[in-house]
Amino acid sequence: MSQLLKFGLILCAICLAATLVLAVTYQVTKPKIEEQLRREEREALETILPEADSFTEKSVDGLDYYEALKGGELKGYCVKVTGSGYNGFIRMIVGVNPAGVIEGVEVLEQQETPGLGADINKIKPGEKDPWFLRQFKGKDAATLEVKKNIDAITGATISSRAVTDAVRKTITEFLAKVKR
Amino acid sequence: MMTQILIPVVTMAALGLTFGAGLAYALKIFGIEVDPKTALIITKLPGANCGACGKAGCAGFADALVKGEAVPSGCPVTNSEARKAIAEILGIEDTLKLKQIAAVRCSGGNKAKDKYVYHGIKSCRAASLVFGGYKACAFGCLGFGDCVEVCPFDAITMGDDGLPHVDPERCTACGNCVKACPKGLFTLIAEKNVYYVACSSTDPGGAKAKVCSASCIACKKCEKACPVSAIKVDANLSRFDYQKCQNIGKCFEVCPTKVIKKR
Amino acid sequence: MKVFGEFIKGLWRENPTFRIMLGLCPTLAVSTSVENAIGMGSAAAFVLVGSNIFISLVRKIIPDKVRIPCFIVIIATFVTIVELMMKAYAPLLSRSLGIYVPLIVVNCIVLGRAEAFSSKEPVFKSILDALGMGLGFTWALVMIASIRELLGSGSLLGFTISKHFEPPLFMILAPGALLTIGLLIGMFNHFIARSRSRKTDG
Amino acid sequence: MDSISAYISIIISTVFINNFILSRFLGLCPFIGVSKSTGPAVSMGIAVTFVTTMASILTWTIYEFVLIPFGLEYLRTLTFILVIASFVQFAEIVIQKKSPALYRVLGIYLALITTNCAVFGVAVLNIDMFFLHGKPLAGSFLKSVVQGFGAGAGFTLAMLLMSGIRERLEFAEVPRCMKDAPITFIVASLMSLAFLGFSGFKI
Repeated sequence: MSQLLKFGLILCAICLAATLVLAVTYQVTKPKIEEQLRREEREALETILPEADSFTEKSVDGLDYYEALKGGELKGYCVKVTGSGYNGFIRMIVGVNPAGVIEGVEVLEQQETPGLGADINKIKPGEKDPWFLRQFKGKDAATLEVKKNIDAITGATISSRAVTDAVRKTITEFLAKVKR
Repeated sequence: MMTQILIPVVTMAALGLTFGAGLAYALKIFGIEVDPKTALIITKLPGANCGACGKAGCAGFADALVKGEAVPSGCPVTNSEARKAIAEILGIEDTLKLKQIAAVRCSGGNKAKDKYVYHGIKSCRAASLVFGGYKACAFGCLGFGDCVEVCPFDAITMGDDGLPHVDPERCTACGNCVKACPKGLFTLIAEKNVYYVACSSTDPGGAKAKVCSASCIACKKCEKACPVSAIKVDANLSRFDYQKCQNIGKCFEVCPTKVIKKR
Repeated sequence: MKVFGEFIKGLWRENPTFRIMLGLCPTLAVSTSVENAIGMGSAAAFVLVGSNIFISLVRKIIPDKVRIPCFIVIIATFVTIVELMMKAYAPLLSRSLGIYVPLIVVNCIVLGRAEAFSSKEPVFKSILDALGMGLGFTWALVMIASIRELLGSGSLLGFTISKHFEPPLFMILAPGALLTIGLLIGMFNHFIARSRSRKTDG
Repeated sequence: MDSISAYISIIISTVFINNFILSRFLGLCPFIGVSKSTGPAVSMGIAVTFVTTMASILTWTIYEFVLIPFGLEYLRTLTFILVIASFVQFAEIVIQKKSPALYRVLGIYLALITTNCAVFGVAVLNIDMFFLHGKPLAGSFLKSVVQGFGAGAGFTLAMLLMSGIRERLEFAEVPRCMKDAPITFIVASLMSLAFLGFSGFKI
């Protein structure tokens, strides 16, 4: 019996000490991590709808979004969209004005293959924003289709299609819900 | 704040306890003894099971050491003290290479027919430039003794059967003969492997038999006879798998053209 | 001098990536840019040093049979610390290294050194060894990353060297990585062999 | 329940499209070390497949029923590696006793697997791909198990191909400094180039 106890206690003691250290580090870093996430999201909102000055967080049927207001008047919505890409989920924020035209798309997080899928975020030398996401601006959400009005990234059709389909589906669904 | 720390610590401690106790319990029921020498060596080995020695982890490498199939320096990760310690346990000095001896993979010589009469320079390298040598078998030994000259320990002597013979005592496996032979007939085989195939022609069996009476005609008798399937005919030539071969010698007895030689 | 040797060997003679060939998974996956390489190298070095210290401290009291789970828990603790720190203070790096940060825990170098070295050596020597290995791993990583980034995306540390040179994407992807490390190890063997033969002939 | 095609597509994608060794870069140390000849390579592959499948089951359940309820997702790395190490140690002891023959073929590789990136990699990937904001997607458990099995199968396939080639490599004329490991890397690079051909489509 003693060996049974000895092993159990040793492993238990080490796990106990380890988790103690980790729990403390987690408590210390948790606020910082959340702050980072909020900062990124805020930056994304500002780049999509620069003219709006305040964003109120809302959600309808599980779809959370921000209402962008300028001096109290509704300028548009920023919807959180998640597409399933090549290596995992792609988290985006899509700005759309009440008429259903896309104002802009920003990718918050993606795990796509560097050099291929990750190029959805690539900014060509000399330009300011990723060319792939710029295509979405000014287009009606319902008509977004790869090869029709969105040309895909060479060698990364899956990621391009994942972004386009996710934006089309979620935005049209969102607009229908908000209108009601 | 306190509960935020208490919950993870308690759950993880519980997990640790169950796994520790579980392992101990399993050990009690299923525990078996490992032979002491291997166990002793395993403690000296890094235990990283990284596979860099090609064996399956340190336990595999320790078994190979005890069986003499591997050398302490086969594990790149250990430092020199550990290697000396292992060498002591095994009772061998820490040789860098397992003792190997050269072997001639051809038993043609005078038994192989000639393609044409050759009056050129008496050296294998020169002869093999003229249409691959005067022997009808393109793989066969040309018998001009380049290997004999190049061997610094004169362990190779040219027999009257037109073939080089290697003296196991003198050969230090320096590899000069392997480089010198234009037909690539020499290979270095571990000393403990007693049998080897003295032919390297991959022509079809029938064609070989026409040009040389002592060639491997790929009859597969050796492959069928070997109890540990350590010999296999591949591309018309039987080849040894020295990891499996245990020097039983069935193949040696059964080979019709006596191409499998015993050292 | 001998103790200093422990540190030096990790950099050249027993370089983890080129000589012992451990820790290949992160080496190939993350060396697409020098910045990632430095990030991963330093994270791995931190984990290596931290876990080696604790393992050599605690090595006497752990019975042999339950040795691997205990060592791994210590290593995992340091990896999670690095993971949390990176998410909090270097979010960009943590996102580009992706799942390869938690993978340091199964990085063969860390457990390899823990088992081969620090579970048998006193604390001071195992710190030196860990530092040597960590630095060796980092400079190997940076070397591979600089080649791959230069050829694969025409830039170094993020600054595009030349705009019109159409970089072969192949170098950024998996085949390029394997090819680079293959050639580098070949070159490494050649240097080591030549320096060894010069020593014996000389 | 998802139709069978969803699971088949996962298997095909883990074995061919995202082969764990050649395109995801997980499990390279044994891939270079143990693929010298086909025998050990296949045994290693089988051992890895067995462990990745079991690991997927164990880690998914622990994540779902222990980590999420208590909100300990950040402890994921610690718990997963503890579970895998203990399971491998446990499996090794049981197999060693129950069937020494199987142990001689399979068991000695089990020790190698604790430090194998593929096993831990698949456990983490299961969570990343089949959990969204802490809630499992439809059929997430079965998908994880199938992905675990697919990862092992992909690993075995790559090991088999590599060991076949390396056995032929013994007879090839390779410059001395490129012998053994460097040439293996270059061969692996060509193989992964071939596997890139699969990366174009998604089923």
